Amino acid sequence: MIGERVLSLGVLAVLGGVALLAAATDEPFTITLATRVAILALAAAGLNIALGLGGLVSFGHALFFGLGGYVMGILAFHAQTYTPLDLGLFEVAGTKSMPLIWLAAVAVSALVAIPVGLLALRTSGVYFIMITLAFAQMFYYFTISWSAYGGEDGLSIYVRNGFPGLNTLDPIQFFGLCFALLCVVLWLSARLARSPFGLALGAARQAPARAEAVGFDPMRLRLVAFIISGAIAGLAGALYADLNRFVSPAMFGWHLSGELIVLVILGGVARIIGPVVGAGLFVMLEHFLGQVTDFWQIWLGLILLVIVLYARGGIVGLVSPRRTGHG
Amino acid sequence: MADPVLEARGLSKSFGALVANDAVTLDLRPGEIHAVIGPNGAGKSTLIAQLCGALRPDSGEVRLQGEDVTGLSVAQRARLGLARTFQVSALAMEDSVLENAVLGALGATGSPWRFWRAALSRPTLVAQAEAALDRVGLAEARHRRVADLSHGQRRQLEVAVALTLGPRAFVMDEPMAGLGSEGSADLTRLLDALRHEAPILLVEHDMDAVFALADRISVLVYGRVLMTGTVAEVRASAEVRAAYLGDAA
Amino acid sequence: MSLILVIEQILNGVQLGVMLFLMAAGLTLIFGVMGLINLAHGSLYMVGAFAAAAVAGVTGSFLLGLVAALVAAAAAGALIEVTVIRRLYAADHLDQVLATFALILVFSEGVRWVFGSFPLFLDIPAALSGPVTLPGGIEYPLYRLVLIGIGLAVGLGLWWLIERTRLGIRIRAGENDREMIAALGVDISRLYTLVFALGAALAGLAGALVGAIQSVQVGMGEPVLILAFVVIVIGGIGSIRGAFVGALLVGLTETLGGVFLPAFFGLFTDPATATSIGASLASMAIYVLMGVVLVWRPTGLFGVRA
Amino acid sequence: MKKLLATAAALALGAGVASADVKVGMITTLSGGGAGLGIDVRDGFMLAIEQSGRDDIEVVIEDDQRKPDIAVQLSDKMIQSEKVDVLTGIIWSNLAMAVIPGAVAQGKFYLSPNAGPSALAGKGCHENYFNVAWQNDNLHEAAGAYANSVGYENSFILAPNYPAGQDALTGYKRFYEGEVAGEIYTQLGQTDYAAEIAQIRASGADSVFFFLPGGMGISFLKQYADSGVGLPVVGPAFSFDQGILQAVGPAALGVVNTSQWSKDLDNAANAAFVESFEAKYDRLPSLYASQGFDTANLLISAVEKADVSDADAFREALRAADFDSTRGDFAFGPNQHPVQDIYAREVIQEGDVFTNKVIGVALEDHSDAYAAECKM
Repeated sequence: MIGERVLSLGVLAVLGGVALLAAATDEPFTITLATRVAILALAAAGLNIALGLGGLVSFGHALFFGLGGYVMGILAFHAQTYTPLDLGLFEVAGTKSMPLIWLAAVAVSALVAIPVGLLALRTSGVYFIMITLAFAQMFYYFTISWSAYGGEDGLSIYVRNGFPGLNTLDPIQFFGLCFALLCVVLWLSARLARSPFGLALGAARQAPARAEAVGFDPMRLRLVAFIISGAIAGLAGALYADLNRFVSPAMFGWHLSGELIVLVILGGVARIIGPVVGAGLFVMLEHFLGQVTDFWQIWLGLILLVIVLYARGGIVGLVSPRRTGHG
Repeated sequence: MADPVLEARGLSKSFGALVANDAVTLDLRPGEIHAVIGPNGAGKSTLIAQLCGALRPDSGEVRLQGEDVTGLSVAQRARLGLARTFQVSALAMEDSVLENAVLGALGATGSPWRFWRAALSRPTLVAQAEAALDRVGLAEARHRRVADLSHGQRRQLEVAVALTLGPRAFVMDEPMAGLGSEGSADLTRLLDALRHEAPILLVEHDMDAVFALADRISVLVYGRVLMTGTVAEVRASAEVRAAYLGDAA
Repeated sequence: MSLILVIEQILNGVQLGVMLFLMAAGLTLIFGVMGLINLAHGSLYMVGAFAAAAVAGVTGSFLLGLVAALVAAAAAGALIEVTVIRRLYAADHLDQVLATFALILVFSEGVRWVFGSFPLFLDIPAALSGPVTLPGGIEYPLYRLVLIGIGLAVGLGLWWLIERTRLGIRIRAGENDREMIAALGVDISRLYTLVFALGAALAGLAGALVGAIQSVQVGMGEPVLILAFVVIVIGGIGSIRGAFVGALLVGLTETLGGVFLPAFFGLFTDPATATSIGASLASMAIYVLMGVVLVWRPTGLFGVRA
Repeated sequence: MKKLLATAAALALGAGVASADVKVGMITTLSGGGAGLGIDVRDGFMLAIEQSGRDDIEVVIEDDQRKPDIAVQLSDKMIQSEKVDVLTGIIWSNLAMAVIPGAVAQGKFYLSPNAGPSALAGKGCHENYFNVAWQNDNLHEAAGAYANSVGYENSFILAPNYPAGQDALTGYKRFYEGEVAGEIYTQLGQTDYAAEIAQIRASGADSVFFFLPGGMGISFLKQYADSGVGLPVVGPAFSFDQGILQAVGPAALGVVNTSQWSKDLDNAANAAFVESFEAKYDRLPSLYASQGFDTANLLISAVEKADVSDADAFREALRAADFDSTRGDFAFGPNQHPVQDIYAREVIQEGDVFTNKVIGVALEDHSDAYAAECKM
């Protein structure tokens, strides 16, 4: 039995430690893997706000992940081709600056999350699962045939975007950025979970009638959670695109939405550190099982089954069972 | 006579061919406990749902402190000062007792849009919540998970959350249901005192409690108000006896 | 665009819809009775197609292939029901999504492990191949007409099964009140296995029938799974009638959208752009349809009101 | 991610373990839907390495799962951790676009055994990028040329709505001189073509050109054959490849397709390749296997001439393309894409097996449309 705070700090320390150790021993690919973990964890942490705190099973969070990716891709594409981006009413220049790209990714994802959330939240249960999937699929098919930005081929960005004062081409520095953002978002979501908003959102999930009876509109609480959740996933998408220096419609794919859910459940639903544990385990499984057999996905599937059936609280739930709601 | 705090004026509601409420008119005046009784299926739940905003009436209106709130949602009515308890506990089961009570206190502030400081480290909210828990006798249990509480304790918590709202009026849906005799007695004492803070519309099956507490009683039968009167009047009514007590006796 | 072409395209839409109905019927039945959201339904479709291709390849008989598809898919369905699915009935949708997502991985790679990475061959039986001439001079493939017929027959059969048989009574009771039918002495877990296997067999049948005119390959179940979900969400989850109407709507939207949207844009722009934009919009059309239906009726056309 | 360390040294047992001089990273698709193509490229490639008997070429193989993001991460791994000199193996254009620009910018050589997106043939060409297969448009252009040669005057053309599909129709129209009866973009991954076939029937076309790779082509051909439309069909080799022909079956018989390779091409290198491939893997080689085989032989020819650490010399050695290609004559154009004959093949049945037979040359010494834009 380990306290959640200790566990969280420990897990983050391990992730950071692995990357630093890899940097010290000149194993850049291990840093890349750690960066992948950090970014996927960030996306899953976003999803965890909707799914864990809000009880909104979004099967379409790849929508926001992809949007973030495309915001990065489009802005950087226009910067690298020195062409302005025509937004209809006005033109903006592309940019290779990470902070600006992040801001744009968060803003665009949040803006798209508003109408998507308004429509999707009219439904619940399986309908919600499916309508969120449908929205992601719409963007998937749209980007596949959107030839201006590469269609299915996607967009390559030749040089990773920059961050003031850092050399982002250096794997460990880029990892540092992603890791720092992850820590900030985890810290924010821990605060969010305990905040009045988190309390109200939790009530709206567990007993919507209660939330209403004390004067809160559960729909609005869920919408705000969905928007925050989407914005974080969008930020993660922009980072993921920068990790790969590439975006493609695959970022909108339903497999990715499924994987994000897998990460959250693997780690433990509504647990702050859950997404990091889930992402770490997933990337390790993918990496090490793949070395053992061509048919590694069979084993991945079986391991997932065991976890769903026998470890309901995910890995974090095994190590640190929850005592009170926001303990 | 003071103006009524909560009023139902000619509320009618049908589900298909079933008429659940038929022109129900009653009011809740300051300082009183107004009990609504009636056999199962008399339309009590439908009435509560319409008063609180979960159901739109087919016709008629609901007034809260003289204002027409018929078109308002549950949440909007709650913010105007209508607090309710549920027949089947509606509580955040994974959260602690204190958190549930703080939720009510938060509701009283009117805004959940605070994202930063933890709810449990806001002294005013916690103080309000603890005071309410104290009054219902749950102070000791405040750090327990609701899921681990006994049925009776959950009933108490229902009332406590309503208390934290500091409302203008209470609507209580069978708060005594499933309580032992001791629990009922405790709650009866609490409600007795509470009526002076805000009047209570009490839907209850426990006749001992009703007769002990109610200033007035409305008898609902087949969706209609058979009569409204004092305890003595209701007890004396042959009509009520025939339609309701007679059946029960 | 001639009237005959329009009629032929409508026929194509109906045929696609009927095929989707076979998939969606099993999916919606399983959801209606057990409350389970089964992402692995597409895998059962794939199992059916592979079993049919393998058996037809060895025996040369399409009919035996169909039988094999039914048996293999039903057996695979019963197997996963007993080992995995029945532990999920009480779980929330989230766990169901994850567990059945995991099953997709196992099935897809498992089939690849057994059959290899190349597509298999499965052909239309000679008696059903080639076109026939319909009234009005429409040349239409006989096999597709047979598909429409089989789909309608299965639809009728399901209706009969559910409305008119003892098993149907139990299934309907299972949808409404689990405790009640358990109290009546019906072995609920056997009933569930049976319903799940029935749904799986429908998916396997669809896989085998469609496999004859499509590519029998690993992953073939995924696109059709998503379409089937769109169908049951539009129709209202749990409703067989809704699945039927939803399937026809989706089939017609998909087919007619692909044909008419490019033509529509051709009125405004040059042909190449029109084809491209039209095709893009056509690929999104069914999701737009689903969105519109859900905004209008949040529990689908024939769904139970929440 | 599948990892295979296949060192030729392991074959030359007892020769002592020489440290490999050239390290090759192969990123290809070994699991999921498109695994057949990657497996063929890998097997062809490894066959050539094995036959060379060289112990100084080490190949690291990883599975990209047909996912661009995985491919990029593998390329990072190959470059950063494995420190490979040469990358190869990618099957799909979208994965190629994700990996190649970054890899060559970091000074690695990339030899493409399959994908040839136009963006990398024209303005985006690079001195370290060599395409050993074809530029994506090539086979479509040849199909257009073939259509002219047999007198088609009104073609109906269709392809999926994605960049390679758009390139395909453009490529066909670049050489085809007749009328276009209709032009359709289908959905990527579409499985039912009834609507398109109805449009073909109604269009009054005299021929059909289609580019529908993988399972899409199988579905289309089966449905087309069953529809009784019966117009002649021409297409690139991708839907008539050895790996999938068996799944199409009789529906493909008689269809003409264009390819830079065929198993009956009459040259010594090809005969030896077909025989040894069949002997080793117990199946007929495919187009992709031949491309993998040629890619490895190109690499071997360069390793024989130059040290990979001398990038300029190694590049010159690659440019010379001094190896016996299974396609006969093979040379690189100025953009380091193939200049080669492209044949018209017809699908035939040999016993139980469906395969292709060369019926003529569609385009001779064909280069590509983008070479002029390449400033190297």
